[in-house]
Amino acid sequence: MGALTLIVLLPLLGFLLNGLLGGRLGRTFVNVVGCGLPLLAFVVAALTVRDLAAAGYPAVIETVYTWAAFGDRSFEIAFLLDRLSAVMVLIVTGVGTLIHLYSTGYMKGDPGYARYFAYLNLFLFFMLLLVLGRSLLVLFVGWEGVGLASYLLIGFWFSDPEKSAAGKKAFITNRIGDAGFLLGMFLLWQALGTLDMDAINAAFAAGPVPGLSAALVGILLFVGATGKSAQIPLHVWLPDAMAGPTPVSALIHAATMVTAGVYLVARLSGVYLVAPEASAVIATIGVLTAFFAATIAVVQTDIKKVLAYSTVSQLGFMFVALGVGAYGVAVFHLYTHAFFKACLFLGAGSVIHALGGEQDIRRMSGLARRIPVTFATFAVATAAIAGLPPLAGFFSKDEILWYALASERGGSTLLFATAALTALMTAFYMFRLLWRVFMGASRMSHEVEHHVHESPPSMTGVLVVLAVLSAVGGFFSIPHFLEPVLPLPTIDPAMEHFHVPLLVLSVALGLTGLALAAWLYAGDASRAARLEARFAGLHRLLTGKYYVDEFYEAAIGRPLEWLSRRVFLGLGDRILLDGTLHGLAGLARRAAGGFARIQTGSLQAYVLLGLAGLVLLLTWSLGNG
Amino acid sequence: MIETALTYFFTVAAVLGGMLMLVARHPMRAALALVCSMLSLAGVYAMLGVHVIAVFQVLIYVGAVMIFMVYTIMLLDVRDPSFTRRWSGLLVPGVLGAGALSAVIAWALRDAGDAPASASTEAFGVQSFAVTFLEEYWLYFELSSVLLVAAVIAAIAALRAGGGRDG
Amino acid sequence: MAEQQFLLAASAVLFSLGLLGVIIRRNALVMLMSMELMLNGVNLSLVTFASAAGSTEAAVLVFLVFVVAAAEIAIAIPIVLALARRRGTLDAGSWTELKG
Amino acid sequence: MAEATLLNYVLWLPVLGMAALLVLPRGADAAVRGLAFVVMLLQFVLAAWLYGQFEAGVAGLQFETRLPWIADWGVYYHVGLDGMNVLLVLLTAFLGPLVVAGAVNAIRQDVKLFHAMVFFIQFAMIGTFVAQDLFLFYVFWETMLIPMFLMIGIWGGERRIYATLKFVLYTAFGSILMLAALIYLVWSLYEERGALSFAFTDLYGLDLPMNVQAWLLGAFALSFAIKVPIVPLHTWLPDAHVEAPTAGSVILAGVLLKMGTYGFMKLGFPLFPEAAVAAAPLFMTLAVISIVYGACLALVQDDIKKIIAYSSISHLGYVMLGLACFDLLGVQGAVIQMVSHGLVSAGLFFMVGMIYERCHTRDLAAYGGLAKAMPVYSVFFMVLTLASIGLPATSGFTGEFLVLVGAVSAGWAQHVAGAGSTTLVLGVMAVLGVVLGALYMLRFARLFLFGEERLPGGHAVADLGLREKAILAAIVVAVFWLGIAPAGPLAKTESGSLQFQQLVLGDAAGGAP
Amino acid sequence: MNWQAVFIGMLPEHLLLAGALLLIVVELLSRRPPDGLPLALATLAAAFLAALWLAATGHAGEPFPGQLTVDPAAFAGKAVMLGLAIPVALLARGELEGPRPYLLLLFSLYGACLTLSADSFLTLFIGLELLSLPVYVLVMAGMRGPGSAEAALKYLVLGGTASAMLLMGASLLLGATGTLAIASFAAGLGAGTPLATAGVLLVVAAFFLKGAVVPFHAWAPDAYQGATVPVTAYMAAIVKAGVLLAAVRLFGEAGVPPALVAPIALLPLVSMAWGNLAAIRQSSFRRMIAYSSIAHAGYLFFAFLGAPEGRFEAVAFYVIAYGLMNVLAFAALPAGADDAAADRLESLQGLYSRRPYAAITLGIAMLSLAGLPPFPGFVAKFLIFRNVMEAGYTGIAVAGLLASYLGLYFYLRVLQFAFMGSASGETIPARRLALGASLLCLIPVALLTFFPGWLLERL
Repeated sequence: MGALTLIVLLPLLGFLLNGLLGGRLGRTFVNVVGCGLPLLAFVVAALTVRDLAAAGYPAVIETVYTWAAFGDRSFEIAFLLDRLSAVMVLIVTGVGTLIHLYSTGYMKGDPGYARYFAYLNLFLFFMLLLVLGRSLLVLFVGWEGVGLASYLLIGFWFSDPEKSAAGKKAFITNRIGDAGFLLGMFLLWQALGTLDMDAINAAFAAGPVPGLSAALVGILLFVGATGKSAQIPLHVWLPDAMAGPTPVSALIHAATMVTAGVYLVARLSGVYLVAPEASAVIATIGVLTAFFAATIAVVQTDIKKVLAYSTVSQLGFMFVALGVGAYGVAVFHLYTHAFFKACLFLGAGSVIHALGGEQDIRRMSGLARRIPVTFATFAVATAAIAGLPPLAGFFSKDEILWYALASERGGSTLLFATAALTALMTAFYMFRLLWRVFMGASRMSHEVEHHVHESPPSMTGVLVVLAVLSAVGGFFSIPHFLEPVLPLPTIDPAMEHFHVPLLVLSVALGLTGLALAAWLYAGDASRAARLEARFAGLHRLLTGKYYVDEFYEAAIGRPLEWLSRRVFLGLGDRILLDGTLHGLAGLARRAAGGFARIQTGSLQAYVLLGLAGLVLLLTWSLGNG
Repeated sequence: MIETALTYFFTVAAVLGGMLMLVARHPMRAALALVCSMLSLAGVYAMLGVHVIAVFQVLIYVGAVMIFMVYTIMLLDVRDPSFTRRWSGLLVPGVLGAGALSAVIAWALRDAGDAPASASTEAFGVQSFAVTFLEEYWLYFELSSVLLVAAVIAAIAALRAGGGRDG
Repeated sequence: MAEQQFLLAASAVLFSLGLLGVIIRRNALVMLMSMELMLNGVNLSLVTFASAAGSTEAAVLVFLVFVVAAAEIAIAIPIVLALARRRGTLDAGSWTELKG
Repeated sequence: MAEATLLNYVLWLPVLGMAALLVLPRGADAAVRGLAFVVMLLQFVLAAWLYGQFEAGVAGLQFETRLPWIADWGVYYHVGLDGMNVLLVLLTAFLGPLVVAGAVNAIRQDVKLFHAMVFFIQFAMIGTFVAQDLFLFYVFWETMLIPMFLMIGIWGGERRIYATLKFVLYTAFGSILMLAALIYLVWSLYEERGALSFAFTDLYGLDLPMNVQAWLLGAFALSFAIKVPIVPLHTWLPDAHVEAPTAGSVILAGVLLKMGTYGFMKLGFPLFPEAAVAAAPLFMTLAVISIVYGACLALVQDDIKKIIAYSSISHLGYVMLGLACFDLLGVQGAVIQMVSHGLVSAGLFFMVGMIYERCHTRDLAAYGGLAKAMPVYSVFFMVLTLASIGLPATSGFTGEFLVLVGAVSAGWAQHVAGAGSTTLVLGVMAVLGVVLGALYMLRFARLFLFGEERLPGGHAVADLGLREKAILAAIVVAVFWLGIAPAGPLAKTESGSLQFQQLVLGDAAGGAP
Repeated sequence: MNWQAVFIGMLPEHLLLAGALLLIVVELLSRRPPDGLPLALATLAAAFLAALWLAATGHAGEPFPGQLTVDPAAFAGKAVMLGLAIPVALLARGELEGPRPYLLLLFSLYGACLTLSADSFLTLFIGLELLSLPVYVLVMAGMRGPGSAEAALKYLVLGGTASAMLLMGASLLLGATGTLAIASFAAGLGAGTPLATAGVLLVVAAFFLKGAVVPFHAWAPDAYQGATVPVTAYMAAIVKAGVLLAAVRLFGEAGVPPALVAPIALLPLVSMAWGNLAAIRQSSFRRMIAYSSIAHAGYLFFAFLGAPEGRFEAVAFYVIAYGLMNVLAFAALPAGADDAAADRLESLQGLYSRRPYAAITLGIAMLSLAGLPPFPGFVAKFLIFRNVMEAGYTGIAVAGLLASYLGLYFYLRVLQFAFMGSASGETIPARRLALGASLLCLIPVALLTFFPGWLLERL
């Protein structure tokens, strides 16, 4: 068994052990298996990547078996390790392991403890399939698998109908995207006869593929990505997905799974490089998502929802980068985002944990002193996401803004301006969060305040690690590292000299956001309240999340229900089909009744009947003959 | 010539007798009408030269069957409603149907051949017929005896069943 | 009209009259007589053809018809009598216990 | 025991079983169950062995037996395995012992008759699959109605009479037209060749004018479509499923419905290739309508059995789609989808039966939060639900994926070649149908397993027992086998799919894409 | 006169007659009415074996040239009827008393055998009369309800009408062809003159009436319902077989000319639909079977549309299968089913739980009558419709198949009562000797199910 297979299978083993035996063998066993195996996977991955580095990062392909074969075409189950998947594997196993560790503290005492770790391991297994798969098929298996794990984990506390509904919504929304993904995949298969992504890239790089438009394939695959990465119009599931345990939100709905779409597009950069239309679509969707999600985040009051919309927004940023051809930059942001968003979510988890489940930021304040470690790490991560130098987010976001402006592959001022505005809002809503939760005087009741306590070391330790990574992660230049596989777009020469001003602007945006938040939410946040009152309509629109859910419900959900219940079931099955049947049966019964009436019992009538038959026979045939 | 005329006469009489039977109210009158009709037919047969059949017609039909019939009628209660109300409810459709039937059969018979009605009276003389019957067609003689035995047994069984247990 | 056709037409009429009698007469005995009339109609046609063709066979068939007619009546009368006794009427139209 | 005749043993073993049942005294229920289980297990073992021995990549029949039956008419007792039926025979034999095991608690009345009927059905179904003579096929095809009629009618629910009559009358209607077409077909063969024969291989080569083909295909297709069932000929299915006992539902969903799609594959399309090609858009349209319609109806059902029943309509729509696109992947996918649906829906019906035995209601609203009360049950249920949705690594995915690949790529190829876009549009719609599949199954799972714990009658229920676990585990293993490593089964069925393709499209299209 | 030919060629008839006469003598000699069953059974068995032997050895002869000739097909047909009569006679035990019913049975069979050897209308006529006359009386024999005599009269009057129609037709054919040999019918079919056609149609109508084809069917439901179980079985199985086999002989090698196809096909077609639909609402088992027989008469007369060569095979196979199924069904009925109350279908409720064997045989009979495979009824139906279709009448065959479909429901309804109803407490008594009768049917049914080809090759 090759190393890649081993990496993938280790979490699966964890899932099986925990799933089958975990409930019976106790917490220690669950911990050892649940955290140990992902850690082992991380170690193996790190060692493999080290070997790879020593060899100068050749693409390693490991074929496991043939899934299905048709003549000379076949679906192989194979893994591919190159620079891109190396980054992803390390993020997934690394952050994954950290979050497993964190969970041992966070989930302590939960009756579904073993089940939780089983699910989490299952998630890792599928995520690794996703990032290591050589063929789109394997990627798709992982893709759907992480969706499943996400579904299970969102609905982890299934007794709450809302939570299980959120899980279902996530799954369904993803499925819609998957339909596009599948279509794209089918077209590729049809035209190329292979789903191996390296082969696909190569084929498109070699020139136009006969009978297949790269733009179409690109857009279809991107539809899949919008589902998984919560882009407009399929973004609605992610905020609801916060129903799951917070570490899950950190791992799946912030750091790893939701970035799968980004990974997909980056992985298939060969297609998008020759499909400028598709790239334009991606950039547009990305920036719109980033912008609108940010506006919603500004008014959210649930700590996790703020982070969720922030995630959506940040993913939008990544797609902007993808849309302008800066694939490496998108992965760079993915990478930094994994750290700081995981840190933020886990920090939020720590806050929630400290407050015994409270998630509404309006009932939080002044927590900085009570839970200092959490506060410190949260602050670092906030600064990182806001793009304050020299934290990780600064580098990645700056590069995105830069390429949005200057890339020759679709960069534009409008794109840049929207992105910049979004960056400003990002800084604002993040600092707003920080302010409301940690700063100011305590507004909590004594009882609650009494319970507030710092989280156990298993949790704070992870927070610290992630905070450090958020702080220094930016110094490892992913775009540069990935350049051999994901070349960066050329820069519009006219924009060359705007690079330095842009750096300044970027920093300024972050600081402005900080200042704005500090000003508005200083003291009892009365300024913010006044502002809300002033723009009540806008505020309602934003807190209502642009009523997209309601729109979907009205435009799709209810019509579908109506169609199914009234038209298909009522009219179709009951009236038209069964009605016809029963009508025919009734007709037969009526005919039978008619025949019975003819059979009067009177001998004379019988003879008359015979006479009639005789006359009929004779006249008919004599008339014919 | 007179034979032809008689043939027509007897034929018309037979048909009239049949009609009379249908309209006669009392069964006894109907039976008499039928006897008339049968005797007329015997006349027709005789005119056609089929003397044997004419004889049988008188002997078997009139002599045996109709006597049996009349005897039965006399046994029965004449106050029975069926004696006073002739027609069933099917008079009109029945007449129409029967009319149509006779018309259609007659139409089919329209070119039944114009051979003279009495070609070879020789074959139907009593003697020659008897000889032929018993030499060539004795099988039917035997079979009719089997039939009659069966009929006798059946009649006895019917009497027994009809007169026996009843619900 | 040739004599033969006339006779045959008469036979058809007699046959039809017999059938008609079965249909329109209530009295069961008259019905039986009508059946006899039907057979007589047949006989007439048989004899007509027989005499035309000189077919002894047909005459034998007429003889058989006589026998069968007698046999039928011998069986029918007890049945009718049984019914008349049981139902108190000879009206065949009222014997409608079996129907439907 | 000569290997070549082994298939006959598989086929006739149930008949021997019936004979053995006659000997057992009345009331010896345990003995009856034991005997039935052993016989069924033996049948499965033999079938599995046959499957193992079945050589992949060999065109034509294996384990063939051909004996004159009605020699005057050229009717032969002709059975054999080929790529089209090998997997279905295995599936049928696989479900046999499970059905017997699943009926231990559910069937308490007329136990002997019940098992005799299981044997009977098993015999008729396997016979339908292995028959290579049209007359023999029809005999098995129709025979199957009898035990099914009794099974639903005797051991079914409240409206069982209505349901079973509807089932039989509906199906028999199609069959009668098929009979007419069959006679006509054989007569045409006689006209052309001067010899009477019902052999599939002889009939395949028949050269019929287009309008005749269309009529005959219509008659065959009606019969098969009712059995599948394809919307709008489906209304018997929900009733039959709802009223049938668990064993009946399992057999119905597990195998019986596949007889329809198998019919299309083995007979309907290959016998009338030109008409089939011409009518393919129609069949694909109906398939897509079935997919969507079935899914939509499953979405609004309140009866747990009806949900699965309507889901069957939807899932078999994929099979039809795969067959009617005539693409190798599509056809192969259709075969796998048949088996997959057989496993998954059988498993789900088993599960519904298990809960029904405990709670005595099928009303979805009466249930909730089963995951807490019956965790093991819920895990199995979830696995089967996901397989039904077509999650990768389950058999459902293999089937759906290949079907959709086939349909869309065939459609795209036509589109690019300028031969119209109907297939493509339908393929795309079918892909969207995948979403609906998730929608109704997850709704089901959410209301059934999740939410507040709520059980009919409020009393506690026991989780699955060992017997029940074993049944479901067997199914789940098979589900994963087909999901994770379908290459083996696909290799065995490839010769059949290629033959199908070649028969329909002619020699030109044979071989790999 | 070739006495040997007469002796051998009419051996079954002779045996029947001898048995009947012996029975009369025994009755006359004994003080109390003797039990006719053993002697009747012996006679039937002897006659059956004789017919079978003659059929198997391929005996053909002309005992009375131009009047009565025999061939292997005729012997096969006789064997069918005589063989079916054995279980029917067994069923009579307990229903009919004394030797007379058996006597009537033997005479009726004598007539049935005659019709199959008929070479002229005289023989055919007397054969049919001899077949029918005893049955008119049998219908009212052993009657337990007031309807029996009514049934007998209805049968008699309509039967007599049929005889008259047959004779009328024969006489017209005589006029058209100058002969009363049955070949005149075949000649008349082809002649195309109005006279011949009218003759042919009158004869056909007579056969339709005897065979109970709509609209000449009306006597059948009443007669079947009014008669006792063995007599109903006799009418359904043997009388129908006799009429149809005689019709096959009558048609001979002649095909139906295209001009006559429509009228000849139409009435059987209507019969199928009518019988099958009217049976739906019946609550009397025997009446339901009567309607079923009306429908089956339709199938059987369809056989005449097919090519002449296949006709005998089709009809013979059909009447064997059909007769076996009817006897099987009647054997499964509970004893006392002659009472109107016990004749109701509801009295079969829960039959399986009380008498599983009877329920299963009844079920097999119903399914086979419905024409469902694998039972012989299917092969029979297949054979007929195949012949029709091969003759080129595709549309008619399809319409016929559809009409046959309509019958499925009421057959299944019987199964529904027998298997799916809950049993009321009382036990259902089995009829005497029913086991023997049903075994006598079941064995051939099983053989025909698994090896229909064996019989088809020999017909």
